[in-house]
Amino acid sequence: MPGKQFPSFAAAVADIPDGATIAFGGFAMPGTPFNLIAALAEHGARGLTLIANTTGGAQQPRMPDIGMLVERGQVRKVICAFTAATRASDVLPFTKYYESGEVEAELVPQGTLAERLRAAGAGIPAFYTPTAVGTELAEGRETRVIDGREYLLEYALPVDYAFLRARRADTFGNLLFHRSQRNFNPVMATAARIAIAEVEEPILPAGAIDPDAVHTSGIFVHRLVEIPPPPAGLWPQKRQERVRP
Amino acid sequence: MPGKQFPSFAAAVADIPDGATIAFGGFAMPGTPFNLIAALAEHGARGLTLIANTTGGAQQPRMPDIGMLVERGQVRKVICAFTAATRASDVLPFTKYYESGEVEAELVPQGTLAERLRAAGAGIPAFYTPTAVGTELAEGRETRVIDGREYLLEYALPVDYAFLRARRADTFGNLLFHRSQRNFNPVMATAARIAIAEVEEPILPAGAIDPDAVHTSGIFVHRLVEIPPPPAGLWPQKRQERVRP
Amino acid sequence: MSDVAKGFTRQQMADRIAAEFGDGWIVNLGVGLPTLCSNTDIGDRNIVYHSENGVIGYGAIAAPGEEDLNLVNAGGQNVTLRPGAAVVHHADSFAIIRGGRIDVTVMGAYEVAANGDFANWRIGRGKGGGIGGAMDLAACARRVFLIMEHVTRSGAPRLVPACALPVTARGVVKLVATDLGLFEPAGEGFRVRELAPGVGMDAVRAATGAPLVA
Amino acid sequence: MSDVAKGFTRQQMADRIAAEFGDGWIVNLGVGLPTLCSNTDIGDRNIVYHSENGVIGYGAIAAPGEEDLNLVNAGGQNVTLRPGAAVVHHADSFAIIRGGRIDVTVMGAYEVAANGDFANWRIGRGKGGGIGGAMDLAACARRVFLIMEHVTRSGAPRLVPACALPVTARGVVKLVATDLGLFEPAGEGFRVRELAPGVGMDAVRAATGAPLVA
Repeated sequence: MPGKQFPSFAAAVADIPDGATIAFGGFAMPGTPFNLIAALAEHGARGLTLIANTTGGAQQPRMPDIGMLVERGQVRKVICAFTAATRASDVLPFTKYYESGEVEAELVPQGTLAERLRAAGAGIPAFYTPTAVGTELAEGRETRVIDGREYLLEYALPVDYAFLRARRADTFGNLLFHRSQRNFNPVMATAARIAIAEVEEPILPAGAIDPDAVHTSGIFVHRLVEIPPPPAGLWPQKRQERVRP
Repeated sequence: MPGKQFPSFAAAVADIPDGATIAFGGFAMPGTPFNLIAALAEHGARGLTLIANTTGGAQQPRMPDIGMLVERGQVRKVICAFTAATRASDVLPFTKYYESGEVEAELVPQGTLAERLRAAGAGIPAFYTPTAVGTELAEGRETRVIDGREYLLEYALPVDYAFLRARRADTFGNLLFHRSQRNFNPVMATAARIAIAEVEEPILPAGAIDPDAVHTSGIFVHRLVEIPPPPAGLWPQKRQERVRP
Repeated sequence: MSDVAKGFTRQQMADRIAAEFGDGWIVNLGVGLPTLCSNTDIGDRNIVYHSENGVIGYGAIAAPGEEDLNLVNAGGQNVTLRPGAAVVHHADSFAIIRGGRIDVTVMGAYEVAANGDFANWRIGRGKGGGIGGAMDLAACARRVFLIMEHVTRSGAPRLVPACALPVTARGVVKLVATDLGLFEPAGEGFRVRELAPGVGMDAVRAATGAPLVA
Repeated sequence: MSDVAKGFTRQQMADRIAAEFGDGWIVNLGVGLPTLCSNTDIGDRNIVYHSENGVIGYGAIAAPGEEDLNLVNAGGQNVTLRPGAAVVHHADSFAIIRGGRIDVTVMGAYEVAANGDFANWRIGRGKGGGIGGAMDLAACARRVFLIMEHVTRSGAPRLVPACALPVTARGVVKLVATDLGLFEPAGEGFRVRELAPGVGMDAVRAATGAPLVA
């Protein structure tokens, strides 16, 4: 079994083929694999299906996001909880590509997105959820009444690659997340054939993390890249608060 | 909001009514709430439905287990992964009550049991699983073919009370488990209306446990009881290896 | 509409909603106006703020210079933690939501109907929208409270007889705080729980698209 | 059946199965004979032992006096941890199993059929049984290996044309180690991969309920 440490972000994403399905951790700044996204842009794979909470671009300063991969023409489809901004005055960079039909999108409630990824990792092919019943998203779809309440059938969402960002890792691939860095990262790791983590601190020897404290077991994590200090490495920035227009 | 610390195991189980459904953490010795089980025996509630990995009694020394509650006539039904021993030479104390029809049983594969409890806690009323397809347990039940594979429909398993055992807790009810103590405890906590934990170390002030390290959030935990040292409190014993007959 | 200036400020709307939280409640705060609730003084009530991204037990917005850039609320703002806090991953966070542990979710909205329907994920133009965790929260929290401006920027009512925009969930809204007061969807119309300081019933009636009921 | 004494010991059966584990495999060991595999010297292969109760990366049985009473394998025996170990809860442990991460599960069995069916949860008498994690593992692991005595105590074959006992899963068994050797279910019969030391083909044929095939 070869070691899991890769020398660069470019090396860690080098084998990603055109047409791959990739999930990206992150909710706002925390836990977003900025460096791997930038490497994928550089790599140039096309026809990708991308899964994340949002396509990005709503917050400033703008960091590498799915919208940038869309702008570079690398993306066929996105699956996410936001294809447009929630504020009427905002416009996401992604929106115009979607409106024009250049890129497909599947809009999924955030909890359903998390659960579909979890299901993929847990060998559950489908499940029922109360979310979105009675809305436009449920139109024409299979529902079922259980104990008097109506539920929507949802399917697992497996992915080829997951891009993660963690605070700490050991050589076995065990990951620790700091605070709300955790978000989608653990479930995306379990849903992926190959999970790649960018890691903020120097990789620890196996055994350095308390087995009771591990957030994501190394059995789910295949590649690790240490993030260099800025400016070579990308790190969360303090958000610039927008002035309400 | 009153405090969560209870002065005794008896006080922590005092309100449990006849007919309640109760889940018990534990896999072999670790994480089994021996003291709460003993208190429930003393309490005397009857007509109970009990959920656990096993009815107990296969290992020595014997500790308080579901089988003991069955022997005291308190139990209507058990839901578990073992209603009989796996070794032909062993007989579980529970088995004769089941064979005679005094107590009902629902035999559930261990992973399905864990997932049904998790589903109850996660607001998922039903899900599909490949487990038990083609076996006696699937006879007459609803299945569905998804992407060419056959799956069995399973329903959530909510419970009234969960009995847990943890290494450490804070006053908010956050729990930490040591090693394989964890087992069913976290999912049973989420499946329960009221979760009661027996705790091995003195209860810590809220804030003493790193938020990133918490195994079960206090939002799921309603009552805490500190376990006194032996002999007043019950603690895991070194298992006596049986000599193969 | 000259009364609007006398109504609740943004923070007052949040404070008014926060005053309704029961002791011991687990409260989910959505992006925008609702996040202001975590700055409200809640006195000696124990309130646990939950954020959809898996933070249980957060507190006020972090003071400048004291931000942890890896700790944010639903709106991406850096917050603080209160004693007893815990962090879980996204699937576990929404398990908490769908599992019925959230006593109330507070959200912003574009429209709310007298029957308790509400809309907050698509503004009408174009395809797609921004659902985030709103549909899970709306379908599964024990109560849905809204904080919203009473009218649109062009002056059209947001409290309406029936939603024109695609709904987020049906029949779930229990309480609405606007700059003009506090309202309850009541089937045929909205019940006025309270008027904001300096706001008269006529002004509310003029700004509301559905009847006001007793 | 006098050859049986010359066959594999219990630890040898486990060693023989462990020799088949590939480098980097995640291996689940069931209660009974399979747990002996974690004591086998695996040389420089990286093997991760998973136990259904949520332990990832355990090692040998703990030495007397060094047991952690809160750390057990599937059989309830106190084990040790290897560097890189992690603990998860039961639902996450079976998510690993159902999710297809287990390269091989090693189990005991009462019966195995030539078509790969096997039975290990009910011994035939009475109601109920002991399923444990066997059905999840059998349905979802990439491979199922069995370690079992070749015949019952009364001498009846356990390798049979079709299971008489209720099955745990159908068509999943890839390899069977018994005291007499190493066998593969091959549809019409069992292929003999290897004979145990001192065991002849005639003795195996006499002790096996299904044909032996090339």
